[in-house]
Amino acid sequence: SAGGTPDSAAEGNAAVTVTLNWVPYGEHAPLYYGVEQGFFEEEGIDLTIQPGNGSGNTVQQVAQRNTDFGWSDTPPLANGISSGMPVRSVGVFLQTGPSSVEFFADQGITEPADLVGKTVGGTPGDAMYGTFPAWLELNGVDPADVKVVNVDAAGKIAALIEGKVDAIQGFHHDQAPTIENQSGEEVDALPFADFGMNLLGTGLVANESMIQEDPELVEAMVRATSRSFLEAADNQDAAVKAMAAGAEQAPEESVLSAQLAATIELLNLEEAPVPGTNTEEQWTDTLTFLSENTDFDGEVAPTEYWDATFGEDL
Amino acid sequence: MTTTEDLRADSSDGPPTATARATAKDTAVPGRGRTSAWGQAVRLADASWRPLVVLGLLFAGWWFVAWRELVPAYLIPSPGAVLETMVSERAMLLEHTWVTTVETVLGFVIAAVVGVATAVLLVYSKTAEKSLYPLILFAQVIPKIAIAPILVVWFGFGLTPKIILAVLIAFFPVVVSAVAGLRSVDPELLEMSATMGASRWRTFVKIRFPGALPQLMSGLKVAVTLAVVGAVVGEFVGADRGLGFVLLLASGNLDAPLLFADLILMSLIGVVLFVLVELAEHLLIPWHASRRGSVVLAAS
Amino acid sequence: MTTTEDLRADSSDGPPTATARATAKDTAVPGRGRTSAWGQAVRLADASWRPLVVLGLLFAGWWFVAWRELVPAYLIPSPGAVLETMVSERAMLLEHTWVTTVETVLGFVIAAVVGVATAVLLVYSKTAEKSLYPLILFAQVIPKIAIAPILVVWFGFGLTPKIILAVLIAFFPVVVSAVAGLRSVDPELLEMSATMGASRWRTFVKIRFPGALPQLMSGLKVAVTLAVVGAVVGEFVGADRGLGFVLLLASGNLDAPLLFADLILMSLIGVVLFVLVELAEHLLIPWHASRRGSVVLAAS
Amino acid sequence: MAATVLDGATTPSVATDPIIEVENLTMRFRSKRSETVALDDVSLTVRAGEFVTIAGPSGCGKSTLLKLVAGLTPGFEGKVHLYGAPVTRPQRDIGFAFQRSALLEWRGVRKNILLQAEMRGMDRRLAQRRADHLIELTGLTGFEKALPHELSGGMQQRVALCRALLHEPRVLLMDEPFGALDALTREQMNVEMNRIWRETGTTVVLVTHSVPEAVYLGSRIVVMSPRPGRIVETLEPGLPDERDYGTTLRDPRFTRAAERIRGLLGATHTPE
Amino acid sequence: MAATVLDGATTPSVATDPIIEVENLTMRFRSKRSETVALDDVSLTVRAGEFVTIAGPSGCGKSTLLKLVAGLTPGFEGKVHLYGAPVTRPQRDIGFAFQRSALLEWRGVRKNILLQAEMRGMDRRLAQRRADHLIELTGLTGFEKALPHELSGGMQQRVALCRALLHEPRVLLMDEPFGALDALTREQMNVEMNRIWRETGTTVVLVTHSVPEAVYLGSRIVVMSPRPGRIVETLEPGLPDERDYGTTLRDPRFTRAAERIRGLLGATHTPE
Ligand SMILES: Nc1ncnc2c1ncn2[C@@H]1O[C@H](COP(=O)(O)OP(=O)(O)OP(=O)(O)O)[C@@H](O)[C@H]1O
Ligand SMILES: Nc1ncnc2c1ncn2[C@@H]1O[C@H](COP(=O)(O)OP(=O)(O)OP(=O)(O)O)[C@@H](O)[C@H]1O
Ligand SMILES: [Mg+2]
Ligand SMILES: [Mg+2]
Repeated sequence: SAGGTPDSAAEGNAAVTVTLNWVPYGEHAPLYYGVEQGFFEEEGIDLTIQPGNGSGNTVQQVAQRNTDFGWSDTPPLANGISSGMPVRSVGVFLQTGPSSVEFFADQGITEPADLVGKTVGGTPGDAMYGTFPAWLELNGVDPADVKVVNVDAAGKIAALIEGKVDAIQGFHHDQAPTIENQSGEEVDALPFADFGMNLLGTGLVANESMIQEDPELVEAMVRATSRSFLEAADNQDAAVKAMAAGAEQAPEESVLSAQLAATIELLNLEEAPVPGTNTEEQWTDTLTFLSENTDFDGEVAPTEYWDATFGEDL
Repeated sequence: MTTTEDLRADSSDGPPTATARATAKDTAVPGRGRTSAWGQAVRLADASWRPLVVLGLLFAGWWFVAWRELVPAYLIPSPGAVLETMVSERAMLLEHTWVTTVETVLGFVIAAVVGVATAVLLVYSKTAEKSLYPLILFAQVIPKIAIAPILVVWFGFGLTPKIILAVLIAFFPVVVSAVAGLRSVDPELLEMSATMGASRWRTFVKIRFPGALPQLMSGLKVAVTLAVVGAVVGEFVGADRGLGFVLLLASGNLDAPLLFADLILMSLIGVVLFVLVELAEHLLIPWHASRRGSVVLAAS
Repeated sequence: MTTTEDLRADSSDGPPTATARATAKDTAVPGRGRTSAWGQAVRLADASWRPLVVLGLLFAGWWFVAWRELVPAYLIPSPGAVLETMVSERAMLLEHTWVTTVETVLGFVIAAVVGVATAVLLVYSKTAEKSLYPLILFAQVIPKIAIAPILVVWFGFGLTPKIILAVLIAFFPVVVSAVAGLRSVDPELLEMSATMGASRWRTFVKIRFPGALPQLMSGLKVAVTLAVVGAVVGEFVGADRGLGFVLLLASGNLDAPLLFADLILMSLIGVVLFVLVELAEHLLIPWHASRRGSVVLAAS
Repeated sequence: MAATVLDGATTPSVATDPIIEVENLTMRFRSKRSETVALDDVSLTVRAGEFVTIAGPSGCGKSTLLKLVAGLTPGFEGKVHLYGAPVTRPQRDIGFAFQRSALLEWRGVRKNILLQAEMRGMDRRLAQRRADHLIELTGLTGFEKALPHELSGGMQQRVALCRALLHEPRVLLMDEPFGALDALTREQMNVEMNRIWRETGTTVVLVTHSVPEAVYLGSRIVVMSPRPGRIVETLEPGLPDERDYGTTLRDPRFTRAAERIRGLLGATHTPE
Repeated sequence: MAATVLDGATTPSVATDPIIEVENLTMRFRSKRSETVALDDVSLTVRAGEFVTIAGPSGCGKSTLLKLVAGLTPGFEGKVHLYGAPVTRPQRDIGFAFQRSALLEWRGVRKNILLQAEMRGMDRRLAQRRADHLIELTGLTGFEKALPHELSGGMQQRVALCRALLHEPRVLLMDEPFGALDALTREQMNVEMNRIWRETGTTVVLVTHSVPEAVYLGSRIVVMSPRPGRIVETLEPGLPDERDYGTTLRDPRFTRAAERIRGLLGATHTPE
């Protein structure tokens, strides 16, 4: 049990697990901070944070009710729902998608056109892999001019540092600090969102039956999470400390704080002022883009994917 | 009268049919001993109806589960959907299947050759045994999924890392079974060979190796199924072709029909290669005691 | 005069030392036949120095590579760093090692029991063989990494899916080797047993099973190393404990020292369990031909 | 092929129940390569308490005949009955000594012998006492725990012999049980077999290559032809059941029978 | 222990080169359980062209002695020389017929025999011709392709015999090569062995349980005591090298030697 502080097991509190999209990295610091600060406890939630193995996997776990909540990226969630999984987003927190192309600064890449003739590492099956060609086209680059090689998630960073690839697809707020820390060299990224394609990012996912049976709990969860993000944004050092203490084998604190700082940027509180609140337009855009440019074959109907009720009162 | 099977299975109190069968045989049955094409077809049908029934049942169960929606379709898609995917994507799937098959076969062959060679070294040299065995064991116990990324970084995205993985994963069963086989040769046969002044090489080729074949074949059968896994894991980690790559795509997109189609093809490669090794076994060691029952003894 | 080893290795033209050794033996060496504690220690040292030297060399090579930075440290960290991690994180690592060990052992034991039982079924019943074999084969050839997520989805994050995976992965070598072993029993021994009116059960317990042990042990040795892999793969996919989980953490964070420490511990589990199975082999089948060389024959 | 009673002085075999009935038995071994006729139209009845010895050229089907009676070889033509019932499966109410010893290599001498008891669920104490007695009788004392590969050829054969005798079977089928023994041990074993036969009334069928052994032991001697094995002649020398070794070998009935058998086997010269 | 020349009429063994020299040979088998002294201070010299037969009780160490001479068993005390050189490893300039046939179960009769040629790299044509000749000689015609498990016990032994003879070795070590054969075949093989010995001048050491065989074949007969195996006596009956079977067996020298050996072995009664 990676996150629960022992004394939070107060009687009467609901034991709740949230399964992350990946092993803990800076993006998750607010959750640990919230646990440490007792934000969840105040909502009657005894939260356990569990590492995950990819967003798709996490969505499936939620669908099977092996876990109460999932922390998942939006495109895999959309795929899961369109293939029949009884899950909903109850609020996306990273409203700017973190998908990007990362590379060492000395590559001198500043725009998508610079990728022509380069080799880019990607992981088949993840969100970026499917949208990358469309994103290139959107920026006037013929996808055939960029060579994509396939590397699994764990091997991607090594492949980049080793020079096996010129750039990799990835979440820049997560990987860039890690790579910089490892290689000592500066890493730059072209976020897809900065070049014409913003897809919703990670957020909370719940099973439909959970939403029906215990909406109060879901609401409490969204509320506590939202508060945790807001508070963490203002107390980043404390949040990093909380995570370093609460998560087993978290990255180094320097990496964590870089990741957290980047995460806060992605909350995009201009469009929807509170973390966990989204607009229908954001959802429509994301779904439309997915359905036009990827294998996603679900309907473009935000309510099928997203339950807006929990973010409303934040 | 009582059949060989009965004895092989130690039936001390066999079924009452044994007598009936015996009587039937006593009243000379005409047409016995036919080795005609028809007879062969009958035998083949007799040998294969049970597996086919089992497969049929499996399929029916799957179909039923999907039909009654006992399990959500995103976990287990309907056979129809899978079949549809297989048909509509056949060109793509065939190409990837071919890639994985090539990797698997190459990996298996290398593992078999290197594995047997290593086993020979271990058996013939105490020094080699004591120094190499720990290394081999070490190479075996390291989870291959863990070192796959390192291999990709070192050997790039081509065929090499997949074959290396297939070899690494298939190697150990070959070594263990070959060592066991080479060791369990009747010492008297070795003595006999020694009095013939046979060189080590000749003793190996004519006595130890054929004697080790039954055990070696067990190891090869395990190895060939593992080689498939090795190739797929290699494709998992870094590839743009092969069934492992398709698997990643399918599972990333939560495309259950494609995923199942892919799994079925992987399994098919394994099954086909396994059956080929079994065929080789039948050709190479028809003499082995474990086979005698089916070859010898028949009264007219 | 010439040693048994020489014969076992078919030395038709052995090294010149053979004669020298023989002469040395002829001039009655005093103090032979000591089975003292000291003698045992000497023997143990003699048996283990080579593997230790090999390990030492490996370690030295690793250290050299890290020291000269031939390979970047995030790929291969220095032994010092790994050791440091092992020491500083020992409590955590120990706990996870324990978890994986329990999963592995449980999985292996179940695989061994179920595997042998299945093999018995296959050998004793033609029907079972023909209908079950395809199923077993099918279960084997499906890559476990591919079905691991499904298992986790079905059985949750607990111990169950890991053990199931360990069983699935370790099962096949047990079945194959047990079937081969049970089949290769000398038919004459079965005839002998039949004239004793032995029940199937007794024939199995007293003749077939002991006769199959040498081959079965080969299978178990392979199985035990695979069981580790099964458990780790299970942890990979859904767990918050165990070395597989730590591996995910470490590789996600590019924490190479932790990753290596983790790999070393996984390997250690495999090696230790393998050695335990080998010990069991020595205890169970000291009579086997493959062991004779080391037990018998010594002149004073 | 009717029994040639060489000497009418004693009526050796009383008309007791037939234990083994073999009628028009033919056995063919078929392989892809060839067909071997091991037995060709063999008929033989063994009555309770008889001691039948079988002599015949190597490869004539003696072992095959014994195995057929024991129900170990399927696929014959003709009739094989044991205790009045057709033989359709391995028979358990017998003791069988195989030509090759068929010992379990992982069991010591005593435990190999006791296998018989374990398989039959015999009383352990009794079996152990009998085993120890047989071990002494066959001169294996001191090797109770030796594994088969630590024994000489003759010692292995003696272990197999003890095993076949352990449960005092009503019918004993023995395939050259003394072939690997030296003259003295063989003689002792012969005397012992004769005693056991007389005292227990066991029905015995014994295959042997030694003509004196065949005559000394057998109340009836069956001589077989080369492959395809047929019964050439059945002799009843008419020797008394209790046979002192020295006296019997000088008995003219013995000498005559032995000579006749040698003649039938084609060994033209007197001592074997 | 000096050779007892029973009949001075012919001087059978000319003082040729010693081929096998065994001096003060002791062999102990040790296991965790016990120690078996298989051979105790045995000395024996076999000269070129001699035919030495060894008789002795089962388990006295005959097979062990043969294996020691062939260099197959390490760890003895004393001196064992072959062709004047100490035996420290398996010897190749010999032919060895094992007590158990030691056939390769995956090879047919002919290929089992030809193994000898393959292992030695003999001329293939020649070897095949010799193999076919031996197959005919031993009555295995028609079974050239039969696998060992399709053969009778005696047939297996004959295959092993052919294999040992194939390369016409200078020294033949034979461990009960005729034990599983019937009287007639054994007699034929004996005659054949005598002919081969005379014509090729091979040096032969042959272990047998048959006293007539020991005397008929041997130019010298070694009698051993029960375990621990010692040489009790060495006999030279002084029979002519060329021995007609019928005549020889009636020769008084033969009878005397056989009687003496039976006495030594403890078998008190006349025919085996
Ligand atoms: N399993 C088998 N398959 C094929 N042929 C066989 C088989 N068993 C025996 N035979 C053949 O049957 C014949 C008789 O064999 P069997 O063992 O009965 O002879 P035998 O009289 O016991 O000879 P021996 O005295 O040499 O032991 C032989 O020609 C042999 O080749
Ligand atoms: N490998 C071995 N380990 C232990 N003891 C052995 C071994 N080989 C032989 N012996 C013992 O040595 C003694 C002599 O055995 P050997 O085989 O030489 O007898 P033998 O004279 O050939 O007897 P037989 O006529 O019965 O074949 C026996 O007591 C036997 O138990
Ligand atoms: Mg026989
Ligand atoms: Mg012997």
